[in-house]
Amino acid sequence: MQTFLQQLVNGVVLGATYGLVALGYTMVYGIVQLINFAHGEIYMLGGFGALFTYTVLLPGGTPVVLALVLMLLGGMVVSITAALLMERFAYRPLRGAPRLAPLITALGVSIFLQELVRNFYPAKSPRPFPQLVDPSHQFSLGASVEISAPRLLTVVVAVIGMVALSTFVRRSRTGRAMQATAQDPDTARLMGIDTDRIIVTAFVLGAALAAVSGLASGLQFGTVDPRMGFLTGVKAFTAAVLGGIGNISGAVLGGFTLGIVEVMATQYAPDPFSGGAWKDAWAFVVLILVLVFRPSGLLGERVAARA
Amino acid sequence: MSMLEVRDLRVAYGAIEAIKGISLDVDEGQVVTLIGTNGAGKTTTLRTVSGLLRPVSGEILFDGQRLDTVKAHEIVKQGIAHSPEGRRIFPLMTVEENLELGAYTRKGDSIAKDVGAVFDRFPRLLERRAQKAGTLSGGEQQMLAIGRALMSSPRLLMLDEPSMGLSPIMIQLIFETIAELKSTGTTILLVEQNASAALALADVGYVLETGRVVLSGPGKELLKDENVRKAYLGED
Amino acid sequence: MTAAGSSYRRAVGSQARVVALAGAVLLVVGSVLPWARFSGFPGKMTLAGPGGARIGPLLLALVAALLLRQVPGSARAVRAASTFAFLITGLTVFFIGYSGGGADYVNAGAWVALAGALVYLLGGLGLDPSRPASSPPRSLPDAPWALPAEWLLTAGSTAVALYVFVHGLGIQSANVGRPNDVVIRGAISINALTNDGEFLAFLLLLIGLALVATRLGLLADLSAITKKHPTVFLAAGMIAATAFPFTQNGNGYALRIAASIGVFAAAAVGLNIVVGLAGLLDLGYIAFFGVGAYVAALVSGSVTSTIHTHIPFVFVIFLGAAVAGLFGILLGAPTLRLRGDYLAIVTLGFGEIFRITANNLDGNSGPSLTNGPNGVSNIPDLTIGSFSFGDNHHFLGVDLPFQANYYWLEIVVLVVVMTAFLRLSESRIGRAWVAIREDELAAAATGINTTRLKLLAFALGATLAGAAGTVDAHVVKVATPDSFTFLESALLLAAVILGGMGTVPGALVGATILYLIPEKLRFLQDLRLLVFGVVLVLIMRFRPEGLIPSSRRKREFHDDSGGADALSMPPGHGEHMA
Amino acid sequence: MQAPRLVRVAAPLIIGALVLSACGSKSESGSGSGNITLTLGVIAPLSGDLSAVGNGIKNGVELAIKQANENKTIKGVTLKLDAEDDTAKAEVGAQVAAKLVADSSVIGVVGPLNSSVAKSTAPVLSQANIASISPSNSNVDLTNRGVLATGGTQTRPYKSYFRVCATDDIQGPFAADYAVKDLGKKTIAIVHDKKAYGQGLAEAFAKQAKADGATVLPTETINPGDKDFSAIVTKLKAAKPDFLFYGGEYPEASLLTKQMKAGGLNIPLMGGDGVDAAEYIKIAGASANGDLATALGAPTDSLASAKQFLTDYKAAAYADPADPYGAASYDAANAIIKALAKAVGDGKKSGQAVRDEVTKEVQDSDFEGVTGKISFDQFGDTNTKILTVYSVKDGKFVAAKSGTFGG
Repeated sequence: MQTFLQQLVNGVVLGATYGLVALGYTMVYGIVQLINFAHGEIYMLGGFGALFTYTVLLPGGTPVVLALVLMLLGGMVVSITAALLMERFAYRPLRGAPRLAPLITALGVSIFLQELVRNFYPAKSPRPFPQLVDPSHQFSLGASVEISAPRLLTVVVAVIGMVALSTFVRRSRTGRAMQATAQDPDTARLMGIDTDRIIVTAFVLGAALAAVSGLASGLQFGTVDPRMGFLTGVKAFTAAVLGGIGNISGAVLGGFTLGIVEVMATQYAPDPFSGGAWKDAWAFVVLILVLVFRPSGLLGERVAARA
Repeated sequence: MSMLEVRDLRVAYGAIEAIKGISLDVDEGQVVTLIGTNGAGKTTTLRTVSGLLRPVSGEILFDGQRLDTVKAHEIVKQGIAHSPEGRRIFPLMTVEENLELGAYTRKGDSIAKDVGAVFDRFPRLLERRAQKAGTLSGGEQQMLAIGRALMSSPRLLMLDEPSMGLSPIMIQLIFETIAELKSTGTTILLVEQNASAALALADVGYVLETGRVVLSGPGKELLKDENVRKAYLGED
Repeated sequence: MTAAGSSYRRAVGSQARVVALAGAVLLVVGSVLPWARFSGFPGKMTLAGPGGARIGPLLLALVAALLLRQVPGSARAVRAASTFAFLITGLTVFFIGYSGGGADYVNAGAWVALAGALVYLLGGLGLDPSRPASSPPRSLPDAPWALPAEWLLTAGSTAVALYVFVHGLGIQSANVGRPNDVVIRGAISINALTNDGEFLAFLLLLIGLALVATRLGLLADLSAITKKHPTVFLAAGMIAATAFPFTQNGNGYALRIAASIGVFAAAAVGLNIVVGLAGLLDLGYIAFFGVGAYVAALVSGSVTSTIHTHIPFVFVIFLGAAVAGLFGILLGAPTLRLRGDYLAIVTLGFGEIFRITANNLDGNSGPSLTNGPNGVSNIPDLTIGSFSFGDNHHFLGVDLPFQANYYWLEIVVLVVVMTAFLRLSESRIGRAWVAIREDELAAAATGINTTRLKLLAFALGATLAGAAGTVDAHVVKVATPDSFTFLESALLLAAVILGGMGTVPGALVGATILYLIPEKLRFLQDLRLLVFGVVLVLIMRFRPEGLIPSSRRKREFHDDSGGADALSMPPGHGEHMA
Repeated sequence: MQAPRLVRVAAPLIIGALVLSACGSKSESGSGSGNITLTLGVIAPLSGDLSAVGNGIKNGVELAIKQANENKTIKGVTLKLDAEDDTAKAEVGAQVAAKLVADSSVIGVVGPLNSSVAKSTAPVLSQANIASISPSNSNVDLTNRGVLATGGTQTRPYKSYFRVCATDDIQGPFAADYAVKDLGKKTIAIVHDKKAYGQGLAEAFAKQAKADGATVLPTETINPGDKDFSAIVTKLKAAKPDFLFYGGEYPEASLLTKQMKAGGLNIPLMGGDGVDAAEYIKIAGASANGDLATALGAPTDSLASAKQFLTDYKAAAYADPADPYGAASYDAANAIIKALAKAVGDGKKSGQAVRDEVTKEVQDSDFEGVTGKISFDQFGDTNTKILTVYSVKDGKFVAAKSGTFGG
């Protein structure tokens, strides 16, 4: 039981990262129906932006909390800039192009960004990330179930990010406009909504959350590397689809589900199909099963097919 | 000077020209209706006026200012509201949220008052204010679409097929609403397939066929026109 | 940019033609003078006379002659020609200087040519670029010699394509003879740089000439003519493809590349059935290819195979195809009712499950079948009857290394897959697929059994991939899980989309380009993937519909309102987005 | 009037260019002194994730070539390098191997880095009888050593394939002996990354550890590229091991040791030469203290030649580090260079004859390299089986024990 609870905690921590990154996928998809495969790289850039801020810009001896805040800002600046450039120069010219063209563009952007960081940061091997939050500091959750400080931080910032985004989309004027654009872009324009700006907003918000996640991941693992975005990106996209792509709560739910499935598969899947080597397979099996029975994902709206 | 002037407008979808040179005028306070069969270019005309489509040539003037180069979302701010064909309410948002989006371009606390005004006009919407708009009946959705268009306090209200697919009782209610709006001095550009009702209400009517204006004149006169009666009112 | 361009054009005005012609003349003069002061560059660059990279500027300068008579599109053609002439000249001069170790090593001819190219460019940019009214493709006059002439043109264009391919592939083995500092900077770099410089020049020339031809409408004319004679075209293509190994004079590397392109293209054509015809986005297609490869590897008689069997290869092809097809049905049956992007992630997931499973079935973390990460290695050379594919041959006075055997086998596989695609796309089934792709509801309403047809597309695509995989296993000699990653699937999809969806030439061109770009970018070393990413983005930016879009699609949907079909992005906010 | 101005600008340009072309041309530099140029190939990943390691291999070979040319080691021959990028893929490896075969000046190849790539390059190179020496392939299948474990007779699959590194079935057991016999560990957890190298090493370790009497827990696996190993740590913790052997490379190993220690499982991690990297300590920080790694050869700082190599490497100012295979590549290149010198001394100057002769002479190699003695057995494996265990002390790998397996 103790092991189970500890694994549950592990799954929640893992899922928090997936969920945060998945939000970026789901927002952009909801509005322009684009699978932005390069979003994982935005997350990676957030991590590197934070690292750059710490190692290059911050003077030694900056108080930890201040350093963290500035690193987050640095990461966000890098992520958001990249997302804006990507939207403006890679995706926007392709509106109205055949549906799959942007998919290949996304692939190209993804390769480009990975290689850019790898060659010019330079980071041919993983870069150590400052351990500002002590990983050996453990919080006990009772019954010898523990969570280390950076992992707790990951979950906390993820939840804050998710709640903030959800509130923003539900309550704010721009958030309403995002919903409207997602549901019917032409009519949204008739309401006076500048849909181009809304698309940009979706990219920016996604990038900001990805940067949060990138920083959290750097703190949690103590490294960042140019490839970290690819795997996380695929997983986060999977999480978004699992939850019902285009749906914000769905992305969060999908992220946690995926994280917990992976962890539980590592511990409890029947031998010999257990362990790390099989966990991703289990994650995809769960995805396929969910989609077979709920073709629009866990929380996906069943939108009536319209011609 | 007319409030809205359309001069020799041509619009194409790819290689297909949907509007082949239309000119029309809407004066302040008038109700102007466009009638015609499917594919005549009525909806295309409205979509071009509100900036969703770009003309190949020709111009659109609103208060004498060029409109055809202005972006769609800017046009609303100039005072034109468009209730699109098929209602196109936002199905996953509540009735109230839909109405608030109608006032997206406006700021200030008069919005709440105007929401109240729409509820006064359509009490059915008040009952369903917290309900998802996608769950409303067709007639209720149409009320919502008109109410939403009114929320931008437009100087020109464009209604595209407001009676389409509705029950006779609903149709009557919708036309009553339009008549009421007319009586308060709202300028309306109305596209309708229900030609008799539309012409009966309209100050001016234009008959469109395959992208051209084939006939125009005061609504009452068109209503009497033999060709119109044959073609659009189903009389022999 | 545009504003600057038009003000520049106003400034140059009517003098543009004169300037361009003067520049072209100077460029012609320059391109036949010596360019380099040290030997070793291909084309005898130290001597007078055209040769090597000098050919490009020369040919492109001659395009200026179009200005003497007003041919439709000539202004745009000359603009393109002058731009590329300048690029090639500049690039070549740079490479000569760089490999020589300074501007001293660049001979006067190169400077003349560079100046000429600059003037040519200045004139070219001053020409009025307005697009001429499009006209239908011209054809030959109705005369008795027209038919043979058309045949000749058809066959000739294939021969030219083969020549271009052979030449492009062949630019690699020149030796630059400046022995003094071979080692210092350059053991690696001189050779690589001159060759890659030449290849880039060649590539730029190709693009330049293609642009010139397009702007003059020549390409459209030619494709109209070749379409009139599909049999001649096909026969010429077959002969060219078969003849290819004889042009290589024993170079196994070129054949190896060509064979790999062949197998990649075969897989791309197969994927094109699924994506291009039926409109099902498949992100895990490589898995079916992998199934074929593993089947072949396991029954190849390899000592590392866990099944110690050897089945003759003629049967293995069908076995691999059948097993892959079965997997296609297994995956497709439960998932094909999913909407487009949901299907995409499911196929991605399936691809990953396949890879993970192949990585684990080694008796440690799963039943013993695939040897896990070690893969099935030591796959023996193919033998059919007494003919071993591993032997070198000598035929008609030409060395044919063993790679030629595999090359021909790949060509056979490719032809089979292409034939399957063409037959299917012209059949009732093919039309039904297109109908489903464009509007599934409408297709269902006309009585098409969409589920069954989609499943058929999926299974057929898988079958063809499986067949291609069986051959590939013998070519690569090892089947490992690493060869079947998501990136491979994505690259296949990129080949289909880059080339143009729903067409065979599209998939061929896409596969060739995607294979050759990284191969020819080798000199960039660590920057090669970076440039590859940029190239992907740029191609999509300028040809979002692919390099060779389906004309049938255009024909069938000529009245389409601009992208409201199932595979289109919402056109800047299209009609329906729920 | 703007237009004539342009003509005025263009005219001097044209005239100037013509004048320039009229000037006499510089005399062409004379070519060659009768030297022939032969090529030593390298196959390694020069782009992608492993490019730093691949470039280390390339640089090691380049250094050897440079020294051979400067010292005129081979009479009448200038050596040059042709480094080909295999992108760490078998498919591409076979292609570049064919490319090198097609170049008749290529007389030997160093590489590839990955065993999986070697499985597709070795057949191609062996067919042309070009000697290829890998600095790093440790998979047993390449020389068919796998059959030894099952009591079979070893036969050589690739006639011109050699390697200067110890195979998994030597490195793993050596590590196991150290863990069980020297350190006295009783309950050992095994984790690997499910790649050919990691799994091969871990399996060989586990087998020997069991034979030495330790309790070996069921093997756990992780995925290359993963970062969150908390699930594995939680799972292992329940079984209370006192030692962990990791088969794989440092990026994952460093995270694993860190998460393990943060998660309260305070036991040493031991790895193979894939973990023996300065980066491991950099990333793992204090968590790395007490961790262990094995590597091929005697400790680098104990050999004068090794020190010289590192000095030369540093002097050449390469962008990528010599670690982990630069030195072994340098040795491999020198084996080929020495063989070529003998072949040329016998009067063989070109074509297949040189390739055949070089392969024969490589087989007979016998010299002291910077990683130890270089000589090969009849299957192409190195005869040198000296290995060293390093342990992390104060942020550095320090040699703990050297020896050969079984000795």
